[in-house]
Parts: sequence; structure tokens; C-alpha cells
Amino acid sequence: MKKLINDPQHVVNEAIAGVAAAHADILSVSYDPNYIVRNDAPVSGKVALVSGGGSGHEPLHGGFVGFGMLDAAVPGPVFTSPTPDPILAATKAVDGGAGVLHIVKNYTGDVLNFETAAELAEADGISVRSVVINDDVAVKDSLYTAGRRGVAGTVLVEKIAGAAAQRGDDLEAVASIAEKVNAQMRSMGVALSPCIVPHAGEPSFELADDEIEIGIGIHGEPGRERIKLEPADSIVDRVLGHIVEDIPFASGDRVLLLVNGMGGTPLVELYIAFRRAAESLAEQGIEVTRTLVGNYVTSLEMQGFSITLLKLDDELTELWDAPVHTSALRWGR
Amino acid sequence: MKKLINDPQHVVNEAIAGVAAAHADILSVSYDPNYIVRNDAPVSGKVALVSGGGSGHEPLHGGFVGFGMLDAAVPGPVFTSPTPDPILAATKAVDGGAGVLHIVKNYTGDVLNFETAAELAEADGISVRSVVINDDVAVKDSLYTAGRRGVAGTVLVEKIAGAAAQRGDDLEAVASIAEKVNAQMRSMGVALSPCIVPHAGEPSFELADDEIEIGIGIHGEPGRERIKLEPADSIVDRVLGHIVEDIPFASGDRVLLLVNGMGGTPLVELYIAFRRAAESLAEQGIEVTRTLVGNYVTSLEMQGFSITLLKLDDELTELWDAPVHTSALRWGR
Amino acid sequence: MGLTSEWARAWVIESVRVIAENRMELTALDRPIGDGDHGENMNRGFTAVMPKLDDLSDGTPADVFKLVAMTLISTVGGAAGPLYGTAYLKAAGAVAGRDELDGEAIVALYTAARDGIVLRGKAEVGEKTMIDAWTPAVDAATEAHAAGKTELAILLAAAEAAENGAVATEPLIARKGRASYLGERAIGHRDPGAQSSALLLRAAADVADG
Amino acid sequence: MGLTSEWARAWVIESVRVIAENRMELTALDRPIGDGDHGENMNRGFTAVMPKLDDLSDGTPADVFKLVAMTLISTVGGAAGPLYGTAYLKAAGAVAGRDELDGEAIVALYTAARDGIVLRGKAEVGEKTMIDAWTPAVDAATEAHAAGKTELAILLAAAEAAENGAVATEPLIARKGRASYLGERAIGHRDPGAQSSALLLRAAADVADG
Ligand SMILES: Nc1ncnc2c1ncn2[C@@H]1O[C@H](COP(=O)(O)OP(=O)(O)O)[C@@H](O)[C@H]1O
Ligand SMILES: Nc1ncnc2c1ncn2[C@@H]1O[C@H](COP(=O)(O)OP(=O)(O)O)[C@@H](O)[C@H]1O
Ligand SMILES: [Mg+2]
Ligand SMILES: [Mg+2]
Ligand SMILES: [Mg+2]
Ligand SMILES: [Mg+2]
Repeated sequence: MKKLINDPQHVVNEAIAGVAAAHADILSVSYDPNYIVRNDAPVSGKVALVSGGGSGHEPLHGGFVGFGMLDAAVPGPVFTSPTPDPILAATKAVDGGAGVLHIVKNYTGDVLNFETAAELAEADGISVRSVVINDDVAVKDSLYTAGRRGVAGTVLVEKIAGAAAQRGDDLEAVASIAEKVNAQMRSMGVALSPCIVPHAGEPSFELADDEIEIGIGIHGEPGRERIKLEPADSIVDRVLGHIVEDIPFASGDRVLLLVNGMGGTPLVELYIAFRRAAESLAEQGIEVTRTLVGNYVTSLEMQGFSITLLKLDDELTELWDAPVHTSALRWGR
Repeated sequence: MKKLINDPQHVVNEAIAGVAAAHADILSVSYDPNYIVRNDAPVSGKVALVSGGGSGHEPLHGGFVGFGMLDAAVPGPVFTSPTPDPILAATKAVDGGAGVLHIVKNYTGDVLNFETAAELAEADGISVRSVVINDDVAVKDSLYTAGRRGVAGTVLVEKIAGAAAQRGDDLEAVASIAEKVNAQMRSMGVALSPCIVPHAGEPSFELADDEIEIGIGIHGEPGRERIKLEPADSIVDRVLGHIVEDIPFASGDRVLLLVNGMGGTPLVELYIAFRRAAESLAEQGIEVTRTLVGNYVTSLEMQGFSITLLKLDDELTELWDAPVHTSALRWGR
Repeated sequence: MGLTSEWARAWVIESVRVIAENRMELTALDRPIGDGDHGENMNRGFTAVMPKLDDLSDGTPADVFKLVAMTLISTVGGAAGPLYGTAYLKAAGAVAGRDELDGEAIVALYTAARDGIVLRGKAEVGEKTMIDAWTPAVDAATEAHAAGKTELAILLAAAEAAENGAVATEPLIARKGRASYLGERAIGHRDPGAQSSALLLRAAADVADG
Repeated sequence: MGLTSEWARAWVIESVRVIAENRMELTALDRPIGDGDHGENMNRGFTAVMPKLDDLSDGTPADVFKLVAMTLISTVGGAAGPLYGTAYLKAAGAVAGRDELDGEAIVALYTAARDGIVLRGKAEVGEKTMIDAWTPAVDAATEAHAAGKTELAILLAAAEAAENGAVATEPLIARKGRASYLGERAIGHRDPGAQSSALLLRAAADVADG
């Protein structure tokens, strides 16, 4: 394991100190409890958005703090949900009187810790709504599982709900936009190589030289199947097939296509995958009207990628296009 | 070698097809000869900027095509300079009558191929000026070498010269801004792991499990020294030391600090390095007034990073801050 | 003669020790069917309890459990933090105001802890979670108490049942937590949370024994 | 009796073959002191020459060399593309209009090729580049011609000198191209461009021989 770190125990604190130093124009960082907050928070009268979860998925969530997106991000230890204290502190720091939306990826730990924080915030008189993101079609959603996981689609929810809050929607409206985005999107990931959690010092799983994992989770959780390495186009076709069959995307639909890197895959390869995904959707009559390619929801140095498809309508498109000014997503200002 | 590709021979063509599909709002792509061009090219009366070089450094250069930056990018095969034909074709495609600036990284192949293209363009009546980027302090600049290599600072030249062209500076002025940026910046890189060129199929160099290469080039060229893995802070101190001693940065100077990822290093680690670099510069009385962190000039999936320091004045700061709209760098619109 | 706050403290101190001692093993159990951090998480939490316990000069058993609850909630994170936190919080509530815990109180303590975990995590027996250690422990304690056993015997019965329960998670398919994503591939692996629960319940008996 | 355009064609065809045959070796030479693509680059270029040569129904030797020049320039890239491209272009210029090349013409051809490389790349002998193959070859050809040798003997003398020159790059420190970044670490490695030059010059003699 070769990592550009000092002490594994200090990874998160040192990284957020770097975030603070690099993006002082956008955000500031609180330590103990740790959270990252928009410089102008609390924005009076605006619904505030708070997200968070284990670290190691950067730029998620801290890279999306700023105008038109998150008001605060709460980074837990690497791959471990934060405790309620920093979530509560961040919630209090950003509440501008119009309530706070918690955007939570569907993992038992994240759900429970955010739930406790929300209860404590409500007890302090802050209105909190929560939306649980579960876009990963690799995992069967059934009564017999903890449900689908929240993965790369989270960035789409944060952007679009953030734009709704920024234009002045109330808490109910922002929450229902977030729910709608979550309902209309599906994702699936693939790993070519594993990642290594700093304090663990060994890979989260093993893959042979000619194997890949289809349906990988963003913490290296196993996926649907392990197969032999294939050409990029076949891998994309597989993944896209699972996505399109899960939510009945139909010919004539307009979609946002996100090809997300897991952290260790070069951009040149992501574009090769994007090319095939766009081509295949065109063949199916599905129109790609908005796009995003790059490392947005990562898994440390894992090599691999995920595809997310979000069905768009005029409102979602308008909210996607609305100005955003964060360190990792920026346009319109 | 596990890569998300189809045929190694098709990597560049398929990747630029992906770029075309993902960023149709900004650019379009020509094939055979291959180049990427701003949608509104040629912009009449504006000096045009053309850059290029081997592929495998994405988002350089195609990710910087658009308003306020490059007019065209010419991608060669992976790690191999393009031939004069596509450079000439791109130069012709973007010339708006005010001449064309070629931004060339200092490698013999790049310099010679751009030189030939420039001669051919001049013969066709297009004014061409060239600036050769050589910011890498890892290589001694002397009569006895091919000179310093062009590395991550290239993105700063492309942004700042692009802004000068966008505000209407003439060819001489744009060229001299580019020369000035090149003269006032220094870079140095570190590799934790090698990269693999698709058609080669084996690593460009070998590093033991506890070794890193200080002063690595962006094609995996060897650097100054190979040392045992150290904590991130010591590595940053070494690299920054070489940079600061090469160009006499002095207390009171204002600088832009770029911490650039080589492709396979997670963002969380880049921020740890950024933190230390910012801290160390503050200790030396050097004020970091602009920042950039992320994967901008990469080396396929290589793990590692580079630091670039550019001395700023009011004009360079203003040009840095000017609006830019490309797929990899965007603000102000 | 019931168990005092001395016992409660000793239990916590022993818990800190056994969690530290078994940290790598718990993380190793979490690797194939989870995300490889359960030992790290638990150890972070119990390590943080120690200095706070030193500060708590005296108090009832409920005070000790409440302190553990608040510390775990604010330091463990993940799934285990809120689950164990709620367990200790509800346990504290069940014995509030008492200086000594008799057999009945011990049954109430364990029952409340288990119910707290169910309240938060909604798991049923057989879903391959810590509940598969706790519910057999509660049942065994209830039975031992009904049979008129001593406090020590009740704790020992619960500890043994929890250990058996943890082992019994091995053939199960998981339906809660991360392991549920694996379907049949979870079979053959012991649940890390059930294992840490068994360690904690054994510690309770060990310090009463001494 | 001088060398005709048949010889020029045969030389090019043999060049395509030896470059393809030695592609991996050239790339392997380029790995330790360059970027590991010289064989790939040269092979891409010469492979592209073949169909164009078929299209060139007849013409002088100069026409053949000019075709090679233009093809290499537009397909090889890297440092080798412009350097070899200029070499063939200047060589074509030196024998323009001639149908047959005598000893003097061959010396002029090689001299112009070498000078073209120097013009583009500014390398001197001893800087560990392809010039270290070409300059000895030019000198040997000049000497053989002065001694009244046949065309074939001139080509053979040049080929041998080029091969020795390529070997002689091994102990050198590089001062041009990528290898110059390595300082003393370039010592002990043969320059890939000098090696490909020796292969091409040997091909010239081989086809005249036959
Ligand atoms: N819904 C639930 N109810 C009861 N226990 C659960 C539930 N979900 C998870 N667990 C327990 O939590 C343990 C995992 O804890 P830990 O590894 O610390 O958290 P995380 O899964 O967030 O990494 C599992 O082994 C299981 O015993
Ligand atoms: N300035 C120069 N003059 C003469 N030959 C040179 C010069 N620079 C490089 N070369 C030759 O080019 C060869 C490398 O070619 P190649 O690997 O195809 O290009 P690149 O270095 O761009 O990858 C070197 O081995 C050397 O012989
Ligand atoms: Mg965890
Ligand atoms: Mg090359
Ligand atoms: Mg876990
Ligand atoms: Mg080379």
C-alpha cells in the first residue's frame, strides 16, 4: 500500500484542512465536530441542504458545498458514517429558518446516524426532512435486504435539490424534488481493481488479473457477479442493460447520462465508456440531453466506473442548468 | 494490465468520440486528421490558441478547448506527439485572421512537429507564434540537455494566454503573456506507481513497494532520484524546496498554487498534499492568492502528484479570474 | 446481594479491554460480508469511554450505562454506533434510580438493550445481526431468573447463549445491514456485530465472577 | 552502372520489413532511456509507406524518397518523424532529376540525409542520437568513394560504420532527446534512433547486394 498520507488516523482532518486552504472563497471548515460549510451560511429564509457520509468518496460531499448546491457536508472517517454530533452541529450552522434537508445515502449506518441527528435537531426546533438515496440497481431492492445502496446519483440529487432551494422552494418542495430525482435515476458500477482503506492497509477485496466485479459498491462491497475482463463496450452494454431494464426508460425519453470514475481510472478511459453509452442509448431512442463525465463519487484509488441515468423533464433540466458554484461543480457564475 | 478500453489502437479515436458526445455544447471533433475545436471557431479577429501533444494526459488539452482558453487541441497517439498534418489542419480551422499561437510542451518530438506545422501554416499566409513550455525543475536546464520538460504548468499558460486572446490582445501580446507565465512558473512531480501505455502493455518503469520517484515526467520518464516512501508532508517539502530554490520566490510574493494529480491518486490525498504546501509557503511568507487542486495534467493511471507555483501580479491574476468555459475548467459563465 | 455500580464500571473496563484485544478479529469478520471496519469502529468508541468513566466519580449503574451510550453514539459512527448507543441508553432507562441490580433488574437491563437495538434497526432473529446474539441472551437470562438462579448464573447463561447465537449466524443469509447485499454469498461467515455482542455479554459475566 | 529507382524501391520495401521485424527491439531500447515507443512509431510510418509506394507507378529515386519523406512526416510523430522525414526530403533533393545514382550521388544522398537531421535536431556527434550512426556512415561512404570503390562497396562501408556507430552510443551520456534527462543513467544503453538508422542503412546495402 503506497499512499500520499501522513498518519492514517489523520487522513480526514488533514484533507479537510486542505479543502479549507484551497477553497476559502467558497467554504470554511469546522473541526471537532468536523463539517464543511458554505461561507454565507446560514442563508436566511433559504432551505438548507446537508449531506455527509464516510470519507474516501471525494469530491462527494465537500466538493459540492457552495451556491446552488449543499450548505454543509459532514465527512465521517474513511468509509464510515459520521456520528450524530457533527451532523447536528452542521444542521444548526446552516439553518436559515426555512428548515434543513438531509440527503442520506442508503446505508444502515448513515441512515441511523442522520436519523438521530434529525431527532435532536427537531428537539431544538429545527424542521428537518430527510431523503434517502438508493440508486444502485446492483443490489436487489426487497424486503429481504437493507435496500438499494446510494451511489453516484447522489451528486445529481444534491445539484438539483440545491437549485430548488436556491430559487426559494420551501422544505416540502425541495424534499419532493429530491425524492423525484431519486425515483427517476438508476446507477451501477464496475471495479477493475480494489481500493485500500488507509487504516486497514489491505485491499477491501481481491480481483485476479483478468477479473472485474460488476455491480461494485462505492466502499468495495461485492456486486452482482465477477466476470472475466471484457472490452469496454461489452462492459458498458452489460451495465447499461441492467439500468435500462430496472427503470423502464423508453424510446423518446430525455436523460442525463453520468459516467463517473471510481478514482483510479484515467479520464481517457471514461470517455471511451461514455462514447459507447451514448451510442447505445441513441440506438434505443433515448435522447441524452445533459451529460457529466469525471470523478464525482469515488472510492479512493479504485479503478472502475459507474453509469447513472436520470430521466429528465423541463423542470429537472432547468434546475440542473441553474448556476452552481462549488469546488467540484461550477457553472453560470 | 486491466484497462477500460477496446482495441489499444483505437483508444484515441474512441476517446475523442466520447469527448464529442459529452461536450457537444462546447466543441466538435474532426477525425483524420484528428483535432478538437471550439464550436464557434474561427472567431473573427481573435488570436487563436492551438495546443496538443501525446494523448494520455487528459483533460489536457481537449478539456481546455472553449471560451477563454484553447481554440483547438491536437491529440497525438498515447504519449506520442501528433504529426504536422493535424496541427496544420487545426491551425487553419481556428485562424480568425489575427494569427495563431501554438502552445508546445518542450519535448523534441512536440517541438519539431509543431515547428513543421507552423512553417506550413506560414506558407499558407497564417501568422503563427510558438511558445515552448518548460516548467519542470526536475530536469536541469543546460546546454547539455534537451532542456526542461513541459508539465502541469501548461494548463496555467493555456488559461491565462486564452484570457488575453479572449479580451482582444494581438498575437505579439498573447505570445508575450504566455512567455511570461512560462518564465514565472515552476513544477515538479512525484510518482508512487507507474502507468501503462495501452499498446505497450507493460509498466513504463518499475517501483518497489516502498519506493517513489521524485521528479517524474508526465510520460513516466525517470526523475531526479528514487527514494523510500515517506510521509506526505516530507514529500511535499522536498518537492516544494526544489521549486522554490529554482526560481527565487521571495517572501511577500503572491502565487498561484496548483496541486495536480497524475491520474490514479485520490482527491483526498491531493488535499493532504495541498494542505502541507499551503502551510509551508505561508511559513516562508509567500502568499497563496489563487489555487487549483485536481487532475489536470495526468499520466494515464499513474499514482502521484505534482506541484506548480506561478508568481502572480495584478494582470496575471485578472486574466486567471476571467471567465472560462471548457469541459475541465469553468467559471464566470 | 445484587450487582452494584462497581460491577457496572468493571464491566465497562473489561469491555474496553476485550474490544481492543479482538479489534483485528472483528474487522476481519467484517471484511468478507461488510466493509472491514467493525473492530476499528468499536475500538474507537470504547477507547473514548475510558477517560470519561474516570471523570464520573460516582453514580448509579444507570449513570455508567448512560455515559457509555452517549460516548458510543458520538464516537463510533457506522451502523454499530447508533445501535449499541441505543442499547445502552435503553438499558440505563430500565434500571434508572437503582443502586443495586437483582436478577429481575438484570433481565430488564438486557431486555431493554435488545429492544433498543430492534427499535433502531428493525431486525428480527435470523437476519444475521447482533440481534441473533442478544435475543438468545435475553431468553436465557429470563429462563435462568425464572428458575431462581443467582445474578452470576443469569449473566453466565446469557453470555453462553450469546456466544452460541453468534456462531449460529454463520449459515444464515443476511437481511439487514451491509451483508444483506451479498445474498447467498454471506453464508459461511459469522456476523461481526453478533460476535462483538457476545464478547460484551461474556465480559459482564467475567467481572461478576471475579 | 549506378543504382536505379528499382534499387530505391527495393530499399524502401526492405526497410518496411526490417523495421517491422525489429519493432519490439527498438521499443525495448527506447524504454530505459526514452518513452518506449520508437519501434511503434517507426513501424506506423513504414507500414503507411507500402500502399503509397504501390500507387507510385514509376519515377526517379528522388520521387521514391520524397514519398517516404512525406509519409513519415505525416504518420510517425514524436522526434523520429520529423527527423527521418527531413532526412529523406533532403536526400531526395540531393539526387533530384537523376535516374541512376553513381558513387558520388550516393555520397551526396547520405550527406544530405545526415545534414537534414542536423538541421532539424541540431545534434552533434557524441550526443547519443541517430547522428552517431549517420555521420560515421557518411564518412565511410565518402572515404570508400574517394578510394574508387563500387556503389555496392560504398553502401556496405556505410552500413558497417552505422552499425558500429550505433554500438558506440552505449557508453555515452545523451545531450539531445528524452535520454538527455537521464544524465549518467543513460550510460550503458544503446540509442534506439541510432539503431533504427543502422538497420535502414544495412537494408540499403542488402538490396543492392542482391
Ligand atoms: N438493522 C440492523 N439491526 C441490527 N444490527 C445491525 C443492523 N444493521 C447492521 N447491524 C449490525 O452492525 C454490524 C456492522 O457494524 P459496523 O461494521 O460497525 O457498521 P457498518 O456496517 O456501518 O460498517 C453488523 O455486523 C450487524 O451485526
Ligand atoms: N535532437 C535530435 N537530433 C537527432 N536525433 C534525435 C534528436 N532527438 C531525438 N533523436 C532521436 O530520436 C530517437 C527517439 O525517437 P522516438 O522514440 O520515435 O521519439 P520520441 O522521443 O518523441 O518518443 C532517439 O533515440 C534519437 O536517436
Ligand atoms: Mg463502515
Ligand atoms: Mg514518444
Ligand atoms: Mg462495517
Ligand atoms: Mg520514444
